[in-house]
Amino acid sequence: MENVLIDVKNLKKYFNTKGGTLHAVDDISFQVKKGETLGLVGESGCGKSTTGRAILRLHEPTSGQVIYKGEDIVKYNNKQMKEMRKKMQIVFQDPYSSLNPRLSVFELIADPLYVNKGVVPKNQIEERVKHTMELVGLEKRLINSYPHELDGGRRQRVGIARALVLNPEFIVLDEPVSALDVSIQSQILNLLDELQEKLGLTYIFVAHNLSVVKHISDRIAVMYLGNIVELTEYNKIFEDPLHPYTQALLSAIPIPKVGIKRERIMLEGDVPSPINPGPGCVFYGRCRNRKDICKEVKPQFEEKKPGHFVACHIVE
Amino acid sequence: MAETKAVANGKKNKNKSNSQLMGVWMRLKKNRLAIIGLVILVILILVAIFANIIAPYGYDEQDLQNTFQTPSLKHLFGTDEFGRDIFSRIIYGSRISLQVGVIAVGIAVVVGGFLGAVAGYFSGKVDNVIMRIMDILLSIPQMLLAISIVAALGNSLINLMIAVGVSSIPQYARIVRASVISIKNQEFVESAKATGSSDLRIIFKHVIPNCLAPVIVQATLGIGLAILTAAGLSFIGLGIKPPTPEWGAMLSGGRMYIRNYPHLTLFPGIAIVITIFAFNVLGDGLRDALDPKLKQ
Amino acid sequence: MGNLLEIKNLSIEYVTDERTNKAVNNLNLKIREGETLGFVGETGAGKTTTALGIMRLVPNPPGRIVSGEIYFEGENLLEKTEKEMREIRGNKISMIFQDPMTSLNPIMTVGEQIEEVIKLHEDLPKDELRKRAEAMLETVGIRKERFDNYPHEFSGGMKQRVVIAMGLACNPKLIIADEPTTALDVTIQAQVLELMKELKIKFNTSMLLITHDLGVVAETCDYVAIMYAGSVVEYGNVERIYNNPLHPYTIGLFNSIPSLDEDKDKLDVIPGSPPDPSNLPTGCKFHPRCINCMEICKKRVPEPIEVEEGHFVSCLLYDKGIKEGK
Amino acid sequence: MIKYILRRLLMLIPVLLGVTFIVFTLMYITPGDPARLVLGESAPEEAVEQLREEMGLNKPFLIQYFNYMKKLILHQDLGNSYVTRQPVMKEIIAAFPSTIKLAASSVLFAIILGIPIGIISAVKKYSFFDNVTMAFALIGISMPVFWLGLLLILFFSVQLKVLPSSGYASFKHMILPAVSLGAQSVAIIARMTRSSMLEVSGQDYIRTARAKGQKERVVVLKHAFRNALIPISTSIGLQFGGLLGGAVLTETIFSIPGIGRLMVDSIKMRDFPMVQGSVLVISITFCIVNLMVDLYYAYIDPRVKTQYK
Amino acid sequence: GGNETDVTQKDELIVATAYDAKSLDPHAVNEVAASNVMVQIYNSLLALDDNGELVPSLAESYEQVDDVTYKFTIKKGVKFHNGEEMTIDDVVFSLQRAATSPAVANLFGDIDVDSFEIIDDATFSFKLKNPNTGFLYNLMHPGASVLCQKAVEEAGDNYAMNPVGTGPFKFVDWKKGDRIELERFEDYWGEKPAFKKMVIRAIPEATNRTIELESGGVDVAYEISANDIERIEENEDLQLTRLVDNQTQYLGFNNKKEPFNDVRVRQAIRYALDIPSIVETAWKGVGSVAIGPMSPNINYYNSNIKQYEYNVEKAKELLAEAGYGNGFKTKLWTNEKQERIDMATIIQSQLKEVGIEVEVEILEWGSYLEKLANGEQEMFIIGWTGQSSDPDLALYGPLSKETLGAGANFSFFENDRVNELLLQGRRMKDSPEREAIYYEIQEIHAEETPWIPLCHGEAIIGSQKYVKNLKLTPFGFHPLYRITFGE
Ligand SMILES: Nc1ncnc2c1ncn2[C@@H]1O[C@H](COP(=O)(O)OP(=O)(O)OP(=O)(O)O)[C@@H](O)[C@H]1O
Ligand SMILES: Nc1ncnc2c1ncn2[C@@H]1O[C@H](COP(=O)(O)OP(=O)(O)OP(=O)(O)O)[C@@H](O)[C@H]1O
Ligand SMILES: [Mg+2]
Ligand SMILES: [Mg+2]
Ligand code: NI
Repeated sequence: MENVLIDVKNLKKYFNTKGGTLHAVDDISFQVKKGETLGLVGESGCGKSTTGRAILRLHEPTSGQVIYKGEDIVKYNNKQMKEMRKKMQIVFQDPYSSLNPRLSVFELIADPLYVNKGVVPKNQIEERVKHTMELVGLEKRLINSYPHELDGGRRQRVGIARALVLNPEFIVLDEPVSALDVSIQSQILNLLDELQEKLGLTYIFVAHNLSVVKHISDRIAVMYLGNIVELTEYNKIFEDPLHPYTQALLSAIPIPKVGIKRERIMLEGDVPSPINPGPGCVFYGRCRNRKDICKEVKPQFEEKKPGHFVACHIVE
Repeated sequence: MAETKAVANGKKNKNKSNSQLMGVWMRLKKNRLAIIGLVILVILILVAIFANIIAPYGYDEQDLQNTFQTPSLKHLFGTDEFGRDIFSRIIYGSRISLQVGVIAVGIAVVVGGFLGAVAGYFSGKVDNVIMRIMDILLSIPQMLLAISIVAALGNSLINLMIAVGVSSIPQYARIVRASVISIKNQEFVESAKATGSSDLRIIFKHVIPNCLAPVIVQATLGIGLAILTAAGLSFIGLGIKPPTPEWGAMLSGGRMYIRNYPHLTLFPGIAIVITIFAFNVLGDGLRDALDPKLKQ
Repeated sequence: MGNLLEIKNLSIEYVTDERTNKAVNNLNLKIREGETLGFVGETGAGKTTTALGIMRLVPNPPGRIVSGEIYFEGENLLEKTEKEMREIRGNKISMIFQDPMTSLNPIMTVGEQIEEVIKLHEDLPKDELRKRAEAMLETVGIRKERFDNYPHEFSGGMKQRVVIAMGLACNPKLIIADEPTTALDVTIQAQVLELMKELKIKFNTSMLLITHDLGVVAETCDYVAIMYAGSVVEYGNVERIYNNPLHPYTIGLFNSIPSLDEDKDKLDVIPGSPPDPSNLPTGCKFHPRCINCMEICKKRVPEPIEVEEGHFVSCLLYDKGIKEGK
Repeated sequence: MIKYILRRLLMLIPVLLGVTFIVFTLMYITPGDPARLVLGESAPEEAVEQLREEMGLNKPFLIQYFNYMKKLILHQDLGNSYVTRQPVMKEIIAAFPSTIKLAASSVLFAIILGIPIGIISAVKKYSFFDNVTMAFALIGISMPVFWLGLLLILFFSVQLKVLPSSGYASFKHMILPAVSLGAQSVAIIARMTRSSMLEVSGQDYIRTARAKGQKERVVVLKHAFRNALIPISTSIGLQFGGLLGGAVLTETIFSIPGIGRLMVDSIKMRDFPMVQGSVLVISITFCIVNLMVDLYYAYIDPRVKTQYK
Repeated sequence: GGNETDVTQKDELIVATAYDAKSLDPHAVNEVAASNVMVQIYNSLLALDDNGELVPSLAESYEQVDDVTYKFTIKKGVKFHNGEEMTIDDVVFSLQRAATSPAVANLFGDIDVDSFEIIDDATFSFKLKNPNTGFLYNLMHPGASVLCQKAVEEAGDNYAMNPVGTGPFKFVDWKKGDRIELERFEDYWGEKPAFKKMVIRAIPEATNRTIELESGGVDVAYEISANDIERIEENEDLQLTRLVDNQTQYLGFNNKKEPFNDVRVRQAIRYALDIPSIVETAWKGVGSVAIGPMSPNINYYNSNIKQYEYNVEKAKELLAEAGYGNGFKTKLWTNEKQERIDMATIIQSQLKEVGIEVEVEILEWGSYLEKLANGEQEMFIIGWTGQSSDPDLALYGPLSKETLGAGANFSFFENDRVNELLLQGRRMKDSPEREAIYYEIQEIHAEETPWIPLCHGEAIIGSQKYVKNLKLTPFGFHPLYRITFGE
């Protein structure tokens, strides 16, 4: 594929916990093209945040490669990585705990500029910060407020502003709009869209709100228990979901209209454990269509239809 | 309208850089106790500067005929074993004692704090090496260190402060490290890393400000301890030379007379208490003022 | 059905050096027994603050309940002693906090923290306690093996589920859920909402559900209150509000929802920016952003008007007197 | 975890090597001739020279150090005291227990008093109680051990005649020394506890605990206090260590033959082997106390534990 | 107070001293605290009687054969604490051991180890390397104690903690740093002590020793602090025993350095000091003002020498004569002993009157000694103790050419005449000529003022009123075994 910005190959991230080794991200591979948005959805706890962090090397990957513009950044040393971080940013899932409680909104947003000197001349930093605040809809009066004084939505916007202020090439957005009311959510989504158009930004966008994901993404990856189970263009997922988990997921979307009742696929069976998962398909225990082979053999993540990758034995 | 906005902006520009300090100051100002502490401290400093004007007698003016006088109008705090005016000696003593306390603690806080922060932040090997060095330093008897410092660097007030400071470095290192260990796992540290902040910057900008509280407590109390330690050391021949007055030394020197003439020790003791009090309430206030959560 | 909770003229403000944030202003609200009230509104509208006000947990300083009454089972919570409140918290009213990450004690295992709630309200032997807590974990979709994990070992959504488990553990009369499902994927969200519905049926539990997800509201709630700048601007049952939104803010809100069915390049937004709580506009607080703003809106504070049965809206557009006067 | 502990214990070796070397160097550069000090100023120079020869003090520095370490490592022999000619080990073994007893009881005293005071002051911030205890804490800090010790003796031994003024034989004997040595620690621990408690009490999880309907006492002790323990336990560890080395004055006042006095006397007499020996023992104790504190961090805070790998 | 028990029944004596002994091997150390215990455990060949005259102790008789040869006959039937009978071999062994051990070399280093001759089972003789008149006095020092050879050899390294002597008390237990317990030796050859048990405790803090005495915790307390003297005197249950000792505290000059190489400067300083008030203030009534270089206890003490009254004018004149009319700056060293610091502080203040700017520096004892030996000092304060009643030990050290620096002549005083006199005095038998020699030395000292004597020390010992027969010696160790109890 041409124009690939990030090529993640066989990425794994394991944690050591009391119970044993936890396979948070278990051998995933995907590519993100320049200027596109890859939506990342999946069950809570399936490893989305971990994937995002591992790509930015905030968690050192257990193994695998993250090839950014042809270079494996997993092998970068600190200095190279520092250069790299100007170009890659992340909006954290939890806006509150990711903001230093002792810094004011201004300092929080300006911090990346002070860190990466030269991106913006010193005397323009304030200008830039204010501009960014305006972009994400943070009022000027909040410039000296501290995170604990803000409501959930504004905290989240501070997080977004901080990621945007450096004009990065690539941003991991980990549920960036979950705490926003729909109006502001729309505002932010519009902003992200605009920036992408204007500057050619690339996003990995993690969210649970599927209508949001659909709106913003070019392609969508569905994760389940540390694995990517399906990946394709945004509308194909909705029109023609192949993986049983995706199907269940889509059926659970709440519709903001009263009176409409949809057939919901309830997931049966046990939530599987990420600690020492079995040899077979990760979704085996809860799959409606499971066969014996699913228990023993892990399905390949394959292109079942053009541009439509699925990991499932059942799908032809 | 665009113009007025620009003007407003310009104004803010100027205030901006100071606004944080101003904010801290505003909050500090609201804390009555802290202001009392600050006032006392300012007075102490003024007393130290103008000691020669304030003190009714010279600090070394002996009057062997009038030793051990109890407090009277002539000698507000009485006289000591050489008939020297204790009040004047306390006034002059503020010079030395404040210096000793502040500088010794300063050395320890700066060096210890930094090492502790680095150790706690990096953990692993760095931590192990730094903290083991701290263990070594902690094990070296202060007295031996002091004697050696004098032997190596000569006998002076500065060296006394170095001796006291150096031997309390490990304390601050351990305290800061402990806080850092529990803070560095928080997500905002990770988020700073994500912006490409260097480790040093993370330590100084994000980690240390969040673990100041125990350091402030230890340091404000440490000033008093340093004064007393210095006094102890001056008796093994380090630093302060007689007849230079120093509160700690006055306190220890008077101990032999404690049963007969308690005022010899009482007044320097009170002076030390007041000084530590001032530093403590100011420290408490400062800590509260620095914590935006307690913003009132 | 009687009113389980009734809030009258509640005002809460945060006082800081520089300003006073009027987070909640003369808010009126009621929840009947067994009813789920959706509480929707702009970020910063004061939803969390209202919830904390009910729990009497507004951080003080800087927060302060200025005036108002909160009747719960007929008694004013604001007049209760701290001890009486303790009896009520967790037992009769439980709250699911918005920030799961910081709401969990970092040095206790999640299991312990769930156990603690149960223990406080029921006298159970130790192993029974653990079983109950484990069951609670499983009902929110977390395997019981992870009982002994610490919060930092959980993903955002898992932490949120732990907080939910804690809130639901004791069959309270009223659950205040502050954006409980933001970090959950839709399947788990459905599961959790299902669980809440069950509780409602089984124990006649009422719920105050704060959320931004209008889909969730549609599926779960009986009534909806739309909040703007510290007060409720529209209130009514779900069908009425969804089918016939009246307040300009509500209308704007519904227009902003991204739709699954159509592809839009640009999403609609409500123009203007949210009001500054320390310097609220006079009159109708929404007037600076309102497309139908009238002169009088800038001066007069609108009272709730019952336009249909049980459908209240605070907007002068629906004040017959004014319309006719004009 | 076990691995971590073992590694830390292994680290004792370089630490002790470092300590011995530094102490050796310091002793070496410090003026003062052990032989002369042992024999006194009246001894003829020949005798001093003879003794110097016997002690091996004429050898070059590194050789002296090497010989010392060789004996220490190969034979676990700390050498003989220059002054008493007795094996250092023996003297230290005699002195150590009373010091440990003293340090432990004063730390215990400090904990028992300091932590509750700190907690109450934090809960009742800026109250009368808070201010009064702060005043006492400050007085406690400003009172040197010898001062407080003498006051206590004068009051309890002379005036009331309820407690003995010297010795270390029984629990009763330890009360006054422990109190006077522990007074400063009480102050430090109380202030540290107060501050950490305040820091923690603003956290959201405390709010969560309250929202559960938890009793205030439990909120404070279980949720807040345990989270505040890291700085507090650091402080306690430091106090314990400090009390070991800083017990000289107390040991002197209360006539307790401890390692502090032994060490200071030996430094004064330039009794190198004895200084080395007592520093080594104190150092080992320090390291172990610090290790225990570090392990304790892991015990109270699971996030710290993951770092100990 | 309030000791209700019948004191005549009392059979335990508890003594509080300031320091613990360092060793109970008489040849391992030479210090007062150890000596004080050793005199209870050991006997030497000779002893001093109450008048300070030498009398035989373990010796039956003795004679000085010639300038350097001494002959001793020992007592028979004397038992060691371990039951062994004392033999001539034990005595010779002990003296030879003393002669070769550096700790007591200043006392016995002159003995020629190879010269011992055992004449019969009770008589032996030995020679000194140089004639030394004061030598016999050294034989009463605990360093000359007679040890049981077998016990020493059996105990090896542990002997210091397991002493075996012939003295009135035998060693029972030693808690280092705390207390030494002794028990009456029932087979003692001499007069039996009146009590059964003796406990010697180390209580370093002076105030605490007094407190223990007041509360009845101890019977005798050494080194009473000046501040407590009045308190004890006023207490009707307690008494004080005082004795001026052989120590002289002095203000030394470095006679080699400008301006102290000028005798006029030294004298000027002596005139400028009000020594009685210095001593009174610093020592608060303890000890006595010194007018000469040695203590009045010592033989041939000359009280008829040049006196320097306090005279600032004269001091200024002398300084002007010496060319220091405008004074000068100098340093005064002392170690950390409080009284010395106090004296230094006052001296500093008084010398200011004559224009001498003095900077007081306190040095830690070890460094102090080394720096003094190196001759880095200008002015300094130190003390010197004559370890016997013979003037040789009191004067030779601080005045002889042989002992410059390291050997106790910290003033670096070199005077040929004095040196000659010292050597003569050392060799000469007691006689009027010897007296003349020491008188002259003291006169020259007064004139030359190589150092200014300030004061003599004093042993101040507090005890319960019922403690009788407490005899003090000027050497700091006291025969406690002679104490009796009575109303
Ligand atoms: N501690 C505080 N100090 C000052 N202002 C505060 C504080 N907490 C909240 N506020 C302010 O009070 C207002 C209401 O906040 P609240 O958290 O109740 O909003 P919310 O409706 O819950 O918003 P969201 O949906 O974004 O969580 C906001 O403007 C916020 O900035
Ligand atoms: N520091 C850690 N230590 C141990 N386990 C961890 C750690 N961080 C995450 N995990 C585990 O890794 C798995 C994946 O977590 P991750 O945060 O990536 O999930 P997520 O997909 O982002 O979920 P959510 O949507 O709920 O945020 C979870 O099971 C989680 O418990
Ligand atoms: Mg996540
Ligand atoms: Mg909220
Ligand atoms: Ni304009």
